[in-house]
Amino acid sequence: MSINLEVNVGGLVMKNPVTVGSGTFAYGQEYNSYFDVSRLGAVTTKSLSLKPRAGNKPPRLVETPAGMLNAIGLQNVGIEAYLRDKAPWLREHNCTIIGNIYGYSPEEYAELARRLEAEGAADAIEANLSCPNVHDARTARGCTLVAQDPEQVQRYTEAIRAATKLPLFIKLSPNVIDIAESALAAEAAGADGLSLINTLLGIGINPETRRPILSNIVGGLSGPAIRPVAVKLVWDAARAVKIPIIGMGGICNANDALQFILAGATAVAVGCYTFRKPDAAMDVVNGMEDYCRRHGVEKITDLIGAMEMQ
Amino acid sequence: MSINLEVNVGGLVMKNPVTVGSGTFAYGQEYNSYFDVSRLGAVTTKSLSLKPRAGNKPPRLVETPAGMLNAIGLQNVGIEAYLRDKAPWLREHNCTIIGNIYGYSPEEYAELARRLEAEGAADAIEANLSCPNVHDARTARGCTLVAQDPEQVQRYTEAIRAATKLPLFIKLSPNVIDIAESALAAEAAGADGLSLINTLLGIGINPETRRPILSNIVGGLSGPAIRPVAVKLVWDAARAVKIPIIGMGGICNANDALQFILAGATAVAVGCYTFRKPDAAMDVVNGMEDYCRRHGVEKITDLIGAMEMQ
Amino acid sequence: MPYILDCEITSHQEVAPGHYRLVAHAPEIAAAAAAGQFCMLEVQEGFYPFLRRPMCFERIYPDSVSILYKIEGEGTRLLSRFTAGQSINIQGPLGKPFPLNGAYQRHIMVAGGIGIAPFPALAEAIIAQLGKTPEVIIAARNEDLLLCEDIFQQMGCKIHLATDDGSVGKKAFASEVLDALEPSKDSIVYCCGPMPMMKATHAVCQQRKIPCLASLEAEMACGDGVCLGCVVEANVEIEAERMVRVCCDGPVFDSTTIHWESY
Amino acid sequence: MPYILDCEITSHQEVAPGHYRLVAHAPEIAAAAAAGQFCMLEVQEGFYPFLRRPMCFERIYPDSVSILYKIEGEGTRLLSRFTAGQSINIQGPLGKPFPLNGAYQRHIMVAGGIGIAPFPALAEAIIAQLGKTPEVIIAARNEDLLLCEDIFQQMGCKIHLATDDGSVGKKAFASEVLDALEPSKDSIVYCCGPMPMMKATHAVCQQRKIPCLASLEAEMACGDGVCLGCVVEANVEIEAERMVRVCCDGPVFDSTTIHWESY
Ligand SMILES: Cc1cc2nc3c(=O)[nH]c(=O)nc-3n(C[C@H](O)[C@H](O)[C@H](O)COP(=O)(O)OP(=O)(O)OC[C@H]3O[C@@H](n4cnc5c(N)ncnc54)[C@H](O)[C@@H]3O)c2cc1C
Ligand SMILES: Cc1cc2nc3c(=O)[nH]c(=O)nc-3n(C[C@H](O)[C@H](O)[C@H](O)COP(=O)(O)OP(=O)(O)OC[C@H]3O[C@@H](n4cnc5c(N)ncnc54)[C@H](O)[C@@H]3O)c2cc1C
Ligand SMILES: Cc1cc2nc3c(=O)[nH]c(=O)nc-3n(C[C@H](O)[C@H](O)[C@H](O)COP(=O)(O)O)c2cc1C
Ligand SMILES: Cc1cc2nc3c(=O)[nH]c(=O)nc-3n(C[C@H](O)[C@H](O)[C@H](O)COP(=O)(O)O)c2cc1C
Ligand code: FES
Ligand code: FES
Repeated sequence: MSINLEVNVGGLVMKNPVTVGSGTFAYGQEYNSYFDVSRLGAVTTKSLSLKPRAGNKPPRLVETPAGMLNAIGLQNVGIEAYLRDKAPWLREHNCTIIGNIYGYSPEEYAELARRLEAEGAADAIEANLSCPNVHDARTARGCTLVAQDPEQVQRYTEAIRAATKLPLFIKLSPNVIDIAESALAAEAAGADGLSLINTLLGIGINPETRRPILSNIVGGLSGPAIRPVAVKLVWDAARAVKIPIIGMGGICNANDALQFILAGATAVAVGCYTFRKPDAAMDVVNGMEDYCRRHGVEKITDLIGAMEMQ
Repeated sequence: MSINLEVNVGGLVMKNPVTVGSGTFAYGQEYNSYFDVSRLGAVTTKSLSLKPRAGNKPPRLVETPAGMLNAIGLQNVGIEAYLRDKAPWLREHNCTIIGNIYGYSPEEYAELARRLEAEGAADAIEANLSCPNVHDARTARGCTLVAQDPEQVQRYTEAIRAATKLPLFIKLSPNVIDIAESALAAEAAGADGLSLINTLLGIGINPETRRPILSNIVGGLSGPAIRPVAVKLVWDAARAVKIPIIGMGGICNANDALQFILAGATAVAVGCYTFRKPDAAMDVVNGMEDYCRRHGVEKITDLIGAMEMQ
Repeated sequence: MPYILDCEITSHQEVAPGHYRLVAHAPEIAAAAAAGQFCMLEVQEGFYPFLRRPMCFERIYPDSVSILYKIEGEGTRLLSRFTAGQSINIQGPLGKPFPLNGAYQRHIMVAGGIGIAPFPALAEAIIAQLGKTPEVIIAARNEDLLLCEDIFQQMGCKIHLATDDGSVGKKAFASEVLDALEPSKDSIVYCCGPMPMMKATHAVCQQRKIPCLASLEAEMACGDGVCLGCVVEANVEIEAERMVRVCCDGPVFDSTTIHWESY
Repeated sequence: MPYILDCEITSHQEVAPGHYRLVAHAPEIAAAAAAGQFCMLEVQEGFYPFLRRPMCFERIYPDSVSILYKIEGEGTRLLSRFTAGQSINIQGPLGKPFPLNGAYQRHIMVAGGIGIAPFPALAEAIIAQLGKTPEVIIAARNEDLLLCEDIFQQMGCKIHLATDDGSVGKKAFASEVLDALEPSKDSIVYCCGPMPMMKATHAVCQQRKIPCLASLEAEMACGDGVCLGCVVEANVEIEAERMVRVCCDGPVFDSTTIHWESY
């Protein structure tokens, strides 16, 4: 039986539904020594900003039960270095590229999207409207993330939409009461898809020193620990919107990934588990194919949102 | 050196800052075969409702990485059976009792609080305004929990406040954007303290059957997996209100508990880790005492909110 | 009163493909345990897996207990990694044992697959305490997965085999084998195995008006009656008391108390 | 190119209180590894702990590698439970090795505590590749915690001991011992140990205008340059390039590139 794993995510054709979480795969090349990264449905880049960024001071990460907190603070090479040094490698190696972008204003996002499209350096844009690590936790309170405020989501999405014809995915935050609201706002503003979830806000404190472990105090929680939360949010969003969803949060294997797909995701991203097992995303691809074979599923798209309820 | 572990939580004097999570310790007696439960700062009861409840259909629980999802649905013996069969045992054994209550209206909560006070069957009231397992996930959307809506929190708290002079704690939900809002609402309405966090919403799906694992589809995520999220929310709430906080979410040992205290909690509750290690709460008491000895801390209250920031 | 103890593993062997027997030195637990009860095992340190795993006692020796288990998922796979000499954390005994009633002449145990696990201990107890020798129906997918035959043979039990593929014994369901044994009012039945098999066994017993004790399984968090996670639906009029806990109201139930229609 | 392999543990022993040496059969990794590089170990299956643990190579043999480690927390405690014959998952080699420069006559290694770990491999490389015999300063809290003395003795290295409590060797900081050795412009220093000790060593080298290579530590998630979690502040003018990754820009850095004022 030949299995068709191809999915179309809002115009982006992926040969299989598996990409990687932004920030957990750098710019692709780094992990090519472990497996042929072009075999993934797509490579998602670290968030790119207009200027290179140094990010937060260390310590920037701490392990937690079945997960980790990070407060990298979007250290990245900047769009120019990406276009010059990173994108060519991805292109040469025939990778499908989801260019993840981060800006300080709708205009910056629009500019980033425009540059990526103009240079042919991405096949789709993922706008990170939900990075928890760019605020000072001492003073921040309430809706500090664009993705927490549906009106802002709409405003930002419209600006980016106007700047690019590439498939546009909006990356949302789990730190909301009702993900459907931000999902609907993005959809209304012309997004072609949603990426969720970004990390949950968390803190680790070292009782021995009485200090927060992260220099930024607050970090983003990722890993298998958050997977049930992520599946729930994907299910919520999928019932609210018509545009496709890239689901992520704690995916380690095909079984995890299939939960997202059954809950309504069209594609999935493997995030920080890659740090433990660099070829985890490839495992997911292979495991999905096995699953389909075992269950007589001819095309993976038959499983999207196929969770059965009594 | 003699260490003073006593804390006063909004009028409730606890001989040490350690209680248990409602629903993870039944009515106290069950775990007395493992250790003398009266040695805890307090025993918190399973949520009590006016009528006994059967709860949700099984399956009601599923293990997750470093945690578990539950959708018990507040099965409990009801207030009358509690007063008749459970409270006397707790009283005979000199347990300090936090009576956790759940109702369908402010009036029901008020009635429950009144009964507990009238019968001397609790030393403090914890009002669970945040149980995620009493709604039908198929249809529920948005602010389904009282604790997600500050106005409702205020209305419910006022009603319970008017019904009892016992110390009153409001148990809040982590499924919000800004915990400070619900915390402030509870404080304004006369709460003596806050309990946080209740469980995060989550879903588990079995790809083999394509069905949700829980009969209720959605359940509440607890355990070490959520600890960083809980510490963050306690920190947020503690900076917003003056009333004390009982912190919980994934506490397994004294180190975990101290994170909550350093973040601003006055007391802590050990929840589902008790299922793995029935005397975990006692470990926390002992470990806190050790810590204080090692660090020359004479009274545990010196550590409340004592996290140091650069 | 349950204990929680680190116990030395004295032997651990694969007894059939994917099936293992683990014997642990646990004098206190063994002394307190009775057939039908179970224990909760820590299969790895730390939080993976997060919960203990329930396993009933296959046999209860003076100073040790044995468990017989099947690799089902991650927890049991990790359990199978332990080697003799290592120590394992055991909580138990938990739950209610099989009640023993000398009024019956014929004691028939009906086991489906790994559901055989509690019966060696039960057979021993029936022999020792009631002076009767039970019969046992062992049903399994195929010959390789028929467990404990040797044990029951040594005890002198009459053994009835059934396999799904007919590779040995009858090609029949355990409940059909039971029916064919024509148990009458001097008989009592004990069963353990997959829900459909126990449901069918219950039906046979109902029809024949004989008592049936079923040992149930459910996902468990605490094993102590606290979490209310392990409930099954019972035939109770009062709505609020319909959910009974497998861990402490069971795992052994009079089959008439279970609301089999839900399963 | 790093490998990820299940490797058999050929020996595992406690060499000092709370300190262990683990040798694993890992021909591919050994063949690719150089002194100063490290590996990432899976200390338990599943998600506890979630991340691998970085450990540098103590020695690199033809078919195996050894690591020397101290029990620091849960991960290293679990690591210490492995027994010879078991297999452990190793990812490596990772990071940049110590650069070897034959222009210097005097090669001085300065180790604080478990910071000794990379130096047996380095000493061996200096002897084999440069034909020079390095000196080593071993500083530790007390006599019991002085590690690897025998190894350096066998290699013919000059050894300078220092302990915090003066129980053996000088009662002095490693950097003070270095200063007392009066290294001059024919000398190169390699150091590894706690940040304050490396900072002080760097200061001595600066003052004496000699090069110093420091092997740094940082919390790591990926070990591969991907997560950007392991950065330290470097002396880089361009703000955006100030954060360098210990895992792939290091762990060995020319000490002048590190912004020691931050530590
Ligand atoms: C009272 C009792 C006694 C038992 N005695 C035995 C025995 O003697 N021999 C034996 O082989 N098995 C026995 N089981 C079943 C055994 O506990 C499960 O097979 C085991 O927990 C599966 O764990 P896993 O991690 O390998 O599987 P996974 O499928 O990875 O487990 C995932 C989760 O589901 C739960 N789970 C999965 N299957 C079952 C099940 N059938 N029953 C309860 N929980 C389950 C696990 O506890 C875990 O929380 C018993 C169960 C109960 C309740
Ligand atoms: C490149 C490199 C090489 C190393 N080589 C050695 C060696 O040869 N021998 C040796 O004993 N130790 C070495 N370490 C330190 C070793 O990795 C830590 O002691 C170990 O990770 C602690 O883990 P734990 O779970 O026992 O401690 P915990 O304190 O429980 O660890 C908690 C978390 O902090 C991290 N962590 C704690 N201390 C350190 C540290 N000093 N450096 C990095 N991460 C830390 C852990 O990785 C983990 O994520 C090296 C570290 C690095 C970065
Ligand atoms: C170290 C690290 C860095 C990350 N950086 C980014 C980023 O730059 N942009 C972004 O949109 N998400 C970033 N994320 C979030 C991930 O892409 C992903 O949404 C999240 O980690 C959940 O998936 P996981 O649990 O599988 O890791 C980062 C996550 C981690 C762990
Ligand atoms: C099985 C189970 C049942 C629970 N029942 C209740 C309840 O009845 N009332 C309530 O307020 N919280 C209930 N909770 C929530 C806990 O009290 C606690 O807030 C939460 O589990 C987080 O703590 P933990 O991670 O330490 O378990 C329950 C939790 C679990 C796991
Ligand atoms: S397993 Fe907790 S009540 Fe039965
Ligand atoms: S550990 Fe991930 S970049 Fe260094």
